[in-house]
Amino acid sequence: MAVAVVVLARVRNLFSVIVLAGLYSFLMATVLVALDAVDVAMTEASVGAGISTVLLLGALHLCRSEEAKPAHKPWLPLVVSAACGLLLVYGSLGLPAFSDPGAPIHTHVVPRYLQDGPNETGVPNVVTAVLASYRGYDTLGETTVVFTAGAGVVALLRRRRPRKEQSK
Amino acid sequence: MASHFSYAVTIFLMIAGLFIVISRGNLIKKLVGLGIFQTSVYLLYIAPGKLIGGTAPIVSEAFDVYSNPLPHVLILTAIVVGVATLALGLALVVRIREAYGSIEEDEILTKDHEDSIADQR
Amino acid sequence: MKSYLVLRVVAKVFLPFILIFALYVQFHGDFGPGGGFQAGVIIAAAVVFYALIYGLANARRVVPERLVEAMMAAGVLVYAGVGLIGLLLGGNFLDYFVLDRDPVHGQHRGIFWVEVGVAITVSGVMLKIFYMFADRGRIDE
Amino acid sequence: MPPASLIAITLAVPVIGAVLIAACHRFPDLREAVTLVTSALLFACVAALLPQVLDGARPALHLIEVLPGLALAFRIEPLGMLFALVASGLWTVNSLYSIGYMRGNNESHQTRFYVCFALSIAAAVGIAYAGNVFTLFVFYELLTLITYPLVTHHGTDKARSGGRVYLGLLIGTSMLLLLPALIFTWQIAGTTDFTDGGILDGKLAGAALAALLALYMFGIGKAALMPFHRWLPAAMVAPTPVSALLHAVAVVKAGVFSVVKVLVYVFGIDLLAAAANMDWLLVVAGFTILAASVVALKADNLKRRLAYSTVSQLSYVVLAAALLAPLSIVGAVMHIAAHALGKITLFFAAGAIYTAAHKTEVSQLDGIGRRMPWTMGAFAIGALSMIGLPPAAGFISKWYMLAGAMAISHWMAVAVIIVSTLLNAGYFLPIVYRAFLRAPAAGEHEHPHGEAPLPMVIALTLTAAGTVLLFFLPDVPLALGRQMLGGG
Amino acid sequence: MSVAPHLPALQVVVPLVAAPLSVLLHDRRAAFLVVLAASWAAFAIAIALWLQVNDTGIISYHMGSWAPPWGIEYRVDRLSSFVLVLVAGVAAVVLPYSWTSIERELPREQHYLFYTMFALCLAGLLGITITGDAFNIFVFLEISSLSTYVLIALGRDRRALMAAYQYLIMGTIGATFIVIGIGLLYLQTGTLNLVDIGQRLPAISGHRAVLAALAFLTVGLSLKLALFPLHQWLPNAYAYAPSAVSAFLAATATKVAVYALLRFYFSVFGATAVFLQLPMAELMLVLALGGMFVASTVACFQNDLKRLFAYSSVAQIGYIVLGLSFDSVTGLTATIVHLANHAVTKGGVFLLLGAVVASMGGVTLARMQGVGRVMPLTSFGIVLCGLSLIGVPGTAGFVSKWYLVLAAMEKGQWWLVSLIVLSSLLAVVYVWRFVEAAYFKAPRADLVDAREASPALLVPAFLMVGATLYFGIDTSLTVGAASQAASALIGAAR
Repeated sequence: MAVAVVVLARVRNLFSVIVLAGLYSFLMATVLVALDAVDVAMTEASVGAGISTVLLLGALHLCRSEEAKPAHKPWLPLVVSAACGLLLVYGSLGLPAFSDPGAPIHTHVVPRYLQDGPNETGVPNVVTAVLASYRGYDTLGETTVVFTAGAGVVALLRRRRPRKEQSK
Repeated sequence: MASHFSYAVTIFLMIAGLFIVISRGNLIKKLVGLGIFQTSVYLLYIAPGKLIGGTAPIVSEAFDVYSNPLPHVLILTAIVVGVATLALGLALVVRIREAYGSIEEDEILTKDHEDSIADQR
Repeated sequence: MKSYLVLRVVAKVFLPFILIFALYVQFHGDFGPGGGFQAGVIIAAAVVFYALIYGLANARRVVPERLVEAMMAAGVLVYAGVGLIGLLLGGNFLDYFVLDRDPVHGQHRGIFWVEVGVAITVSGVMLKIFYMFADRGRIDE
Repeated sequence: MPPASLIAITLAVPVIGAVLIAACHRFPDLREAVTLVTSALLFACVAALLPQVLDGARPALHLIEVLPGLALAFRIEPLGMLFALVASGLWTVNSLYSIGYMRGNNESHQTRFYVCFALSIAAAVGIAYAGNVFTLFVFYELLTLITYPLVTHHGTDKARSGGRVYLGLLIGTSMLLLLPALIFTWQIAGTTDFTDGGILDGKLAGAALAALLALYMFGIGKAALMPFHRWLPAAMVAPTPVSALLHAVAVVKAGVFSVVKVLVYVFGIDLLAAAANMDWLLVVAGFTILAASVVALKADNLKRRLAYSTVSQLSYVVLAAALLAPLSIVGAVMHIAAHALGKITLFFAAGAIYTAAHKTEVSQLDGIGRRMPWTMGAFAIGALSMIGLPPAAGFISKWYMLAGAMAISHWMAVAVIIVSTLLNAGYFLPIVYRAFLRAPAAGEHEHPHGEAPLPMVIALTLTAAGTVLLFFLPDVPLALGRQMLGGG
Repeated sequence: MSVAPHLPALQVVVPLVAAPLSVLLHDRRAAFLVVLAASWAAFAIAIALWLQVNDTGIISYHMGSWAPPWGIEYRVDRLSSFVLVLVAGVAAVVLPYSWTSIERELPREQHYLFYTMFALCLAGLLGITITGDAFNIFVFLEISSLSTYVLIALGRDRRALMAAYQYLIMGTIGATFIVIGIGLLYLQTGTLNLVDIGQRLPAISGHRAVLAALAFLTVGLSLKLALFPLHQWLPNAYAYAPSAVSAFLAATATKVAVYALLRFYFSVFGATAVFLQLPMAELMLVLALGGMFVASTVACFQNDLKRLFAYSSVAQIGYIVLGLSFDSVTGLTATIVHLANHAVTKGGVFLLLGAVVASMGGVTLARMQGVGRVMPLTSFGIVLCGLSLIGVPGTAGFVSKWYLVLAAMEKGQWWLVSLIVLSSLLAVVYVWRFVEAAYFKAPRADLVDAREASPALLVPAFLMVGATLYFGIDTSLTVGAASQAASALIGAAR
């Protein structure tokens, strides 16, 4: 995965960039499966590897496919992102260790979801239960985000031609 | 440190993504970088939710240890938001391409500058 | 692409399965991985698939722009509607307990409809976006 | 009528007047009529309050609480009474004069001119009646902003740069120094009400006191203490009626008025006399007096010379007040009135000369007195008042100041006053001399001219007469001055 | 069923539902009416909530009747209700304006989408303000952000596209930072409910992760609220967006981000040792001063008035954050009061600039020469708002500055007092550039016969101007609410 990213950063042919991005998403998806996040993995596969790639390719064939050489040496960006990384490293060392059952995220809110979730909602897939019921409002927001994106794309890309206004 | 390996990965991806976004001048590539940057966050949330020996949080009699479902939910949302952003971004890029005939940041900015000068008369 | 007879036939065969799979993902989401979002994506993918093989025009005839745009909105409305019904039945917003005499059953029903809403919007949006990009492409060429 | 509502009316009259003026800008005659009526009405309203104040009453009006504990409130005490009287009274005369001037030089945007004029008078009255520093500050800023269009009336580049200096200095000083001073006062005293004997007694001492005093003295830029005096000459680009009323009376007097008011009612004379070291203020004021006089001596442009004379005359008031001697403070109060009458006369004359003869430089004035006897006669009287010679009001105010200075045997002040008197004579008498005793320069009779339009002549005669009159019966200002010190 | 107990939900859901409806209706007039109704309803609801909070105290609403921290909670306290009223109010004024304004600026078939986006943006901003759940903040942040990008991109000028793209990049980075911050908090506390986090955070042993979370949230939100030096996206965005959008964003978007910042600082981190030890105040102070002076100075050299006032916005945000940095009740009061005051002032300015665009086709100083003669009302309004930016007494700006200076004095920081008043003099400079162009120059030959804008534009604009003056004279509303909210926040933090 890391390799994919590094190459991706260096390659300048946008087509291969996009393919790499797709590959990267697939890898990500597998990792997610390994982490028991099946729903997420499924979504990531369909979205990251599927839709995103399609979109990117679609956009690409409307645009030029070669990236110009970066004009200046990217020292500043490197520093900035490195700084963020260091900060996160610093922070992460303060976090509970990997797969530590005693970590607050396993002890505080979640237990109720796992124990009572199925009985309260009648849905064994706790992810779905939480998604649609406990935190259903988030999902409404999420749906709205999707809707926003759709309407936004329409607003941006609709042809200013009567021919396209058959919807009117 | 081993116990924090997952964080290390996350952080590496994050740096890489952020770096691509900031340093690259090509609008599409920026968006790709942005995507990676966001993806790094997925791991940050999901990885700690994993319990070794646990299974996917689909309750049944067979198992008693499950990974933490809450991060999964959050990340589902995050993914959706990510793709929504990507779609909008690409739509913008297409329009920009049509308006400027280029998708290289600095070329476009120089054109912008010319426009602003033109405004003055 | 019109010439590839094989493709067209294969497609004819496959499309129904894809859609069925979508429905499976949609409704089995309660028990296994999957749910409205993934289902929506798959439905959209199916249509895109159709469009790629039979051409955009035909796809438009099957699934007209206007319908797609309506779907985008309808999904959100369904979702919010479930919430508002919750209100009308005397619960809080998005309260599923009140949707049925048996609260658990109510929950189930609420989740079901909500997922449907998600699926509709997602598939609608994905399709719309696809159409939009496709348009641009065709006209630029 | 209850005094409170009378105050409200007094403030409302000019505003309503302004609206009416704007309403009938199609009919110049009607418009000017409205202006005259409004000014007369305003003067009447102000005068109506005089007797009560002389009897020791302190009419007050609480308008609205802007911030918790900070209200727009008015309270008329003797000094404010006097200032209001002078401003509104002279506005009546000035409106008459303006009509002559604006028409005589057929200026543009006359409606805007009259509207802003009315509003600025409203602001001036607001300052005069202010019951606390906050209210004073609000109207002080308003006055600056409203007079800006008047200063830049001609809209030329010269006017614009003049306006920049004007606004920059006045807004700058008030925002930078006065506002912090105000907030600081409020923070330590918990109030900003003008109270007999001051509000800071026992709350402030030493360096902090001196600092606050400095903030106020320089923050009130309208008092034109050096080095913040440049706005006044800059404002001379305005049409003469503006220079006459606003920059000889309303605005500048608002400055010195605020200074005296802050010294007496915020700090309190006793506190200052006990705790504060006033010498630096005396030095600054004295320096301003002398320096400005010297500049005036060298200035050839008549209005510029008058402007610098104003700068120095204003510092008389500051100096006299800073002496903290009762007599000298009465003198300061008196001088606000005396200088107002004298200086407006001088400006009227300058405007009349400009309108009739289109002359702006002193050196062009040879023999003009024969063509414009009234104008130059009035000018002579004004000059006497400035110098401080009988039979002009200036004599009395200077007399009190000197007396006060001697009473506390402050010889530096005495010296300053005497020297400056000589300087005043040095830059005013030559003008009078040229006007009457010199023969007109050659080529003068190409374009013969007589007096300025009648309204102007009437106006300047009136003010000149007023100057003399005030010499013979100075009771009202003096009474008000004593009232202020007597407290109550 | 009675509506009263469900107002918190309706506050957001009403505009949120209006958006898809207007897409379904697919007609500009119908869409306009729906969204108009929604925004006015939202305003009414906001006021109702404000009154409720004032007499019953904090309102907590459980989405789906799931008690927090398991479900999502809506939480209305003094501060959030204040911001709700502000946002909804501005929307209620700007929307009628947009009907006429976008006539000229957008092709007709785009209008119903414009209203959709407007409704979504409104819903998003309200959602951020009212929610009591960390992740929910992110979701609604994205709703508002995405719609904002689109709204900006709808501008006529092609530069609008690039502005929108840059904002999209920076905005998304900011949002992702916020997610990381929230994630870090979640990993330590296991909960997403703000109150819950706030209660469990102080108990955390080891401050590293808390610190990281604080840092990421600060950076992310600073990007959103355009805190110097993270403001680069703002000037272009405001300059090239459609006028109505510029006005709405200038008045609300950054303000809501500030609200979120306050929320996190005082309701979440307030009690943690990290927050108390870190020199956050000093940091904020420096950035605020940087914004106040650098941005104001840059503003003085702009020739496009929209850009000029955009930079002035960055400077004003400096004031807002400055008040926050005092970490005193007076300082916070200044911050919150200035939220409202600056919102109405800037809203007014941009609405009026929109009117100028409508009549003169642009707002470059060159074009606007003599506008004082051509459009007397409009330019007078702009001057009034300018005075408020300067902080002249009798305008809203004066009140804000009063409290800032007071807060600085309480701390005995005289140098700061002088800096505050100095920076307001910079405002004089850039405002007067407009005044001199408008009143001392003759109109351009081709624009002499330009007309004053139509009442449909002027009435909403002057509502804002009126508010600017009103809040400068009667401050019982703004200052009253602000000081209560401020003391509540401080109380929660201590």
